[in-house]
Amino acid sequence: MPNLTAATALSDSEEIRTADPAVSIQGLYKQYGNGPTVLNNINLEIAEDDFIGLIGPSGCGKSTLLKLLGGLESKTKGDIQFLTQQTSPRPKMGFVFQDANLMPWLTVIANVMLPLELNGASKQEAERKAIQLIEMVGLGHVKNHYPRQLSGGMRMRASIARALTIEPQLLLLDEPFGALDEMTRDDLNEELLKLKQLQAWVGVFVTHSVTEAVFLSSRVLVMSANPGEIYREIPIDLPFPRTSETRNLPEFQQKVVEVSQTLHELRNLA
Amino acid sequence: MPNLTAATALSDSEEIRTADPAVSIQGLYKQYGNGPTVLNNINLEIAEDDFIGLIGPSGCGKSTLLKLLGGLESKTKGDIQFLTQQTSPRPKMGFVFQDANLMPWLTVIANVMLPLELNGASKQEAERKAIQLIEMVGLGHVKNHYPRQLSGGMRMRASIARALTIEPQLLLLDEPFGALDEMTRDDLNEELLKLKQLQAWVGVFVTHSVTEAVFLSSRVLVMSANPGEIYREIPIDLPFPRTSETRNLPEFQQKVVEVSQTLHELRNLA
Amino acid sequence: GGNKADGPQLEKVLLMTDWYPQPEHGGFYQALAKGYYEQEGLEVEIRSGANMRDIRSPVALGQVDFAIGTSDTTLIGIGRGLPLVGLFPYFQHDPQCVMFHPENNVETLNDLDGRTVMLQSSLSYTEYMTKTLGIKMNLIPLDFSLARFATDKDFIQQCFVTSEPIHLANQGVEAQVILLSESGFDPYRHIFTSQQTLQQRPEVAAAFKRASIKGWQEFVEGDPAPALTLINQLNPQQTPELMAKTLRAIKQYRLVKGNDAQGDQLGQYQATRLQAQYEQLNKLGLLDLPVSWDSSFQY
Amino acid sequence: MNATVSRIFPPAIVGVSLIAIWYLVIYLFDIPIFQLPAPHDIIEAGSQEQSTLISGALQTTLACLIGFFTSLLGGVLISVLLAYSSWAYKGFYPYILLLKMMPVIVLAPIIILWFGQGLASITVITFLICFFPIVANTTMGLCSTDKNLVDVFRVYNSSARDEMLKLRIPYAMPYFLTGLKVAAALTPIGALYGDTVAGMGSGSDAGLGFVVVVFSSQLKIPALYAAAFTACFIGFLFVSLVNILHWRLLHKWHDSYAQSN
Amino acid sequence: MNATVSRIFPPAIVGVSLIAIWYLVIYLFDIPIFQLPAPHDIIEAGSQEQSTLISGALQTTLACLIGFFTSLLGGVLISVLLAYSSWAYKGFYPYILLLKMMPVIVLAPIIILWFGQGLASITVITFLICFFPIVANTTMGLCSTDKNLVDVFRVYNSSARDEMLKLRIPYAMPYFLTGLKVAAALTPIGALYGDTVAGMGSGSDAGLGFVVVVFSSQLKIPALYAAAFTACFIGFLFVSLVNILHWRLLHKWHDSYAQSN
Ligand SMILES: Nc1ncnc2c1ncn2[C@@H]1O[C@H](COP(=O)(O)OP(=O)(O)OP(=O)(O)O)[C@@H](O)[C@H]1O
Ligand SMILES: Nc1ncnc2c1ncn2[C@@H]1O[C@H](COP(=O)(O)OP(=O)(O)OP(=O)(O)O)[C@@H](O)[C@H]1O
Ligand SMILES: [Mg+2]
Ligand SMILES: [Mg+2]
Repeated sequence: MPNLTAATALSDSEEIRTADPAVSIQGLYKQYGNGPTVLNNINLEIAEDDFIGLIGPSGCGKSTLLKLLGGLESKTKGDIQFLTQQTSPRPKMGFVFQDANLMPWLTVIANVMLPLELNGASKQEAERKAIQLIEMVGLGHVKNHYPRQLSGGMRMRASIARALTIEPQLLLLDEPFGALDEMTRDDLNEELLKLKQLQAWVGVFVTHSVTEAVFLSSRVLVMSANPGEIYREIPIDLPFPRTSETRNLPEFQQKVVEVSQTLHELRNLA
Repeated sequence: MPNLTAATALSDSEEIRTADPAVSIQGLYKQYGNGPTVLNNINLEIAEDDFIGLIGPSGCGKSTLLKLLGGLESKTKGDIQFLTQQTSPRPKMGFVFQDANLMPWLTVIANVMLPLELNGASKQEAERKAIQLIEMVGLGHVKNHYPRQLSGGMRMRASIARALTIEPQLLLLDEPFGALDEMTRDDLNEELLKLKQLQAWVGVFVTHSVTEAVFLSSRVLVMSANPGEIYREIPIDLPFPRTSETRNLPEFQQKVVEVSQTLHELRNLA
Repeated sequence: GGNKADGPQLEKVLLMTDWYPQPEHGGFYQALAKGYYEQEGLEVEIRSGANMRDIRSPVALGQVDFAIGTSDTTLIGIGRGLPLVGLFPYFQHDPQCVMFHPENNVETLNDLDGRTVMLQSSLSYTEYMTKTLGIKMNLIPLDFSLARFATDKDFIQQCFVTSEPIHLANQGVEAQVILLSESGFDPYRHIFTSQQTLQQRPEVAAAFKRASIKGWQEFVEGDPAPALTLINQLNPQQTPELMAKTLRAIKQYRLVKGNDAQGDQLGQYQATRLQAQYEQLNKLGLLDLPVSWDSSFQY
Repeated sequence: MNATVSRIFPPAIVGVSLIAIWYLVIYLFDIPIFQLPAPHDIIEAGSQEQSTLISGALQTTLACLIGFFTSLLGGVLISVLLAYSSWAYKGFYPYILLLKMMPVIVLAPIIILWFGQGLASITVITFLICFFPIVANTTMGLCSTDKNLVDVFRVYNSSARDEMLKLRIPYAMPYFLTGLKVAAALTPIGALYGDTVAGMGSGSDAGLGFVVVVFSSQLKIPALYAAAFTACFIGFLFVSLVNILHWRLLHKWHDSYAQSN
Repeated sequence: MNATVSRIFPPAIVGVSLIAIWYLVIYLFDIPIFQLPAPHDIIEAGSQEQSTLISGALQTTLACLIGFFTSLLGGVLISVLLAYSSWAYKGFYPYILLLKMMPVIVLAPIIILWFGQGLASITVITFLICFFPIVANTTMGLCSTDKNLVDVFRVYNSSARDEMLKLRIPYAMPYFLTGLKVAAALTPIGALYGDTVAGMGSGSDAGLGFVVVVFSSQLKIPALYAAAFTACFIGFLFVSLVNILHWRLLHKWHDSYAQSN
């Protein structure tokens, strides 16, 4: 496969696109202060039904890209547009940060209820939805605990539940399952896809697990580092809904190999 | 395979033991405050050349066990003995925490030098060793940055470098490579094994990656949750030194399958 | 005693005043400026005691040799067990008074009844007026500031007849005064020392008294310029014009020499007055321990 | 039980030692009663002047209460305002500092002009003395919020109000409570000072500040100390109040209590 | 350039408005000069009394300097001691509070007894007023250390000394600096008060506290204000010093500066 630049990769994949773009990123650059360029000319269109997996070496700018999408960092150059029908300039967002970032003074349930409360939901409604998601991530038995009483994985799960309660239009996940064991991870992967069906968000997630990337994504973007660029886009045209059986399909294995090989190829370039 | 209790699992594996025990854990219990029992009757002997992989579901007590070994939590019952020849009651330790726990006011290099300085090394010596390890984890170009200027994976790598600078006798690692991409992870796995040869520490590490557990460990301990117990011990009798080729050995794949199956078995029990 | 100046070796003496350098201390500065103390073999340091909460304690402790006070507070101190003794009065009558605005309709101290008055809480006058004369006032503690008096036409506050009315007049504010001694309670303003100093160094006390009285005599009847120059040096706030007015008031109210007709005399106590003060204080219950008024003063 | 003992024991030991040293100093250097009375003199004088002290203490407690709570309220409000807007911060902070640094002797006439002699002015002076530690600490706390947690609120489109109420204020609690502790310790000083500058000097309106001045000028030194300790006792009440608040608000999550877990 | 403008602009605007209000109040309510002089009166009086103010300011600055730095040193030492040992904390903290709450009128005679009238006593009083905010804040900071970071030090067998020097103290910096800011703002008040309680009242030894009392008793109200502003100016110097320190120590890593990045 030829070594595509970000721009050609984009036009290449355009043909596969079906749904309308929900987010459009054009010529995005990011530099912290006057440090080196972290993101270099990122161009990306995200469709209504997309769930995009970002994969790439440590420090290549994945979290930065997510933060830019979330409006948490200022861009140095370029443009990010949200093309939702909503009137508000920004879609309703859910964000799972790389660290759990729970409020230490709130219990698990209060942490999970927080986004709903910030968006004006009633206490009862917030609590109902929160409990549902807390059960989903398997924290029902510790819902009244404080963050410092949780294990690392439990904290991340609370953070995932928090991002999902508000039924976001755009869901950004930064290595959400990195601190979880494979079983829990697989379960949550499946739950997440079910929720996507239900809540119909556009999603972008970062992962270091190739199988997870393939399982969840509609497209996998492999990023290269120094400066961060989209090295290649790999569409994952496995049918939805995907279940645990999907993992055993030969096409699945094939895609896993393709992504892995791309990563190896990238590495050998460096 | 029969469902072994921790105790019989221990006596079972006793026969395989060759070297002298360096750490001996007997009847260890842990409860936080008056919460539920987190660790339930843990019995474990760790030999001089052991590198033990802990694997198990989120919240089962892996971090707690490591903290008890590190003397950071008080045990509720039981005994932990260090049988090193050293006169000091505790061996020299290195600890990679689940979170990076870097000092925010110190640069990367100052953070990595810290343990050496705390142990009375000269500034030059500390700096020399620190730079060596910073290069190893691939952070040479950001050695004068502050933690908040690093990506999540970079912070964890700095934390790994910090734990290794003091050439510990006992190395405890809590999901050290969880935030890293597979390439970097594999590289560091190999580097770590090389260092083990050189520095000759006894190691215990937590991981959620079965392949990593198999690649690094002399024995894999599968833990079950609620309360945390050692469900099974799986000796990994692959020869050292292990390199990237080891991963392609059929015995390696076989062990990976065995550990995975144990995890599945454990899950189906719950 | 004798005028024996022991060579160049001068006896160090510390006098603590009750305020910053001002013409009300003029006699002492005159004696200092003219070298009268030196002639008596004394090296006197005059220190401002404006900020000492109570000057009696350091005197009793021997940290200060001589200090300015009033005869009643000295008696009260003795009543609290302080080994003090009055040495000589330099003002025959206390210049403390109340001042008020002319439109305030105060003619006598009795008119203060029911008024709010800013008075120093340590004043025996206050006790005397309320308990003995039955004048009921709302007291507020004195802060030595004139700002409120200048702006509040109803305000009544304590002052020195030689000082505040002059400052006020300088700023165009007219104030009327009534001397507190008109209440019938009439203490001296004097120099006191400790029993110990008096017993161990009687000649120093006598020399200090002589030189000081000489200074005062000259300050009110001779040329006060040396004292005034020295005061102005130490406290530039005391301008020559200001001091001239103060000096005029001191003379006008005959503070230093008193009323000859009633037996007042510069530097001398009168036994009858001391005894009367003692009895007034005793009746007010201000004397804790038994006090002998007779042995409490050098007269 | 044991916890109580370990709370009471150290201050008791230190207290007893201090009293022993106190007596020792008095007897060794032969310090007269009017310079430094012995503890038993103070207790005796205190019981003799009991009624004056109690009525003074009540009056002063009232001033302390009003001053403390208004400075709490005012301090928090001002801090929140300063933290809301960096413009407000840059614009007003220097003048708040100025107010703090103005000698009371200058401010007193203005305060009395506006609030009249008596309780109102005393509480204003108490307020002025207490509120700055609260403002400085709370402002610092509100500005120190963990950027990662701010990001969470930003992502969820939090209103500025919610960000303040649900993030910055809880995060600033440890700072705020420290400021409050300093303010609580300053409260009796403020009220006493207010008494001497703007207080009423007679009858049941006289606060401890006036009592202190009177005792001092009448050279009733042991009684003066008794009055001072009474003032300190009021201060301790306030500090204890803050300590209880501190424990209630922080012990569940803050690291200053993590050790005790 | 632009940054400087945005630093200067807000306080300038507020300042100008305050002065406008000041004049307005004076003219609207016809407030006499004795109550509240107009700014130009104050400036005029200030230039007339220039020499007195300058010599007073120098003397007061000296007292402030010594008082501030000793309270810095003493406060930090005491805090470290209190944080080292919970026994010391429990034993001594109540008595430090007591010292803080003791009215200066009670302490002054004892201080003068030991340190004599003059600069030494003034600085002791300044010290007493300034050191408590430092102690309270620093102690809270030292006790708030992130437990996870303490764990790092424990694992590496850190000596108690290193834990204090290399972990607790840097971690407590934001708290410490806040306390220091409060102390800096209290410094001129402390020195002025010290002047009136233990100062020398004449010649070149007279500090601004003396000047304030004299101006006040002579009804030189505009000059009184000039003296007060001079004292505030000294305070601003100290606060600026602390602000510079704050920036130098924290801007690289602390969240109170993260926003500006
Ligand atoms: N400080 C604490 N106080 C109370 N409970 C705690 C505390 N720390 C951990 N726990 C509880 O102990 C249990 C085990 O926690 P631990 O951190 O050891 O899990 P873990 O195996 O490391 O999990 P993970 O893989 O998610 O990191 C969890 O149920 C957690 O809630
Ligand atoms: N606040 C910051 N200030 C300066 N540089 C930063 C900052 N945040 C990130 N960087 C730099 O930007 C680069 C990309 O960081 P980012 O966190 O986006 O990486 P990442 O792809 O998420 O890596 P990881 O997989 O390790 O989380 C890194 O080199 C990092 O040092
Ligand atoms: Mg990242
Ligand atoms: Mg863990």
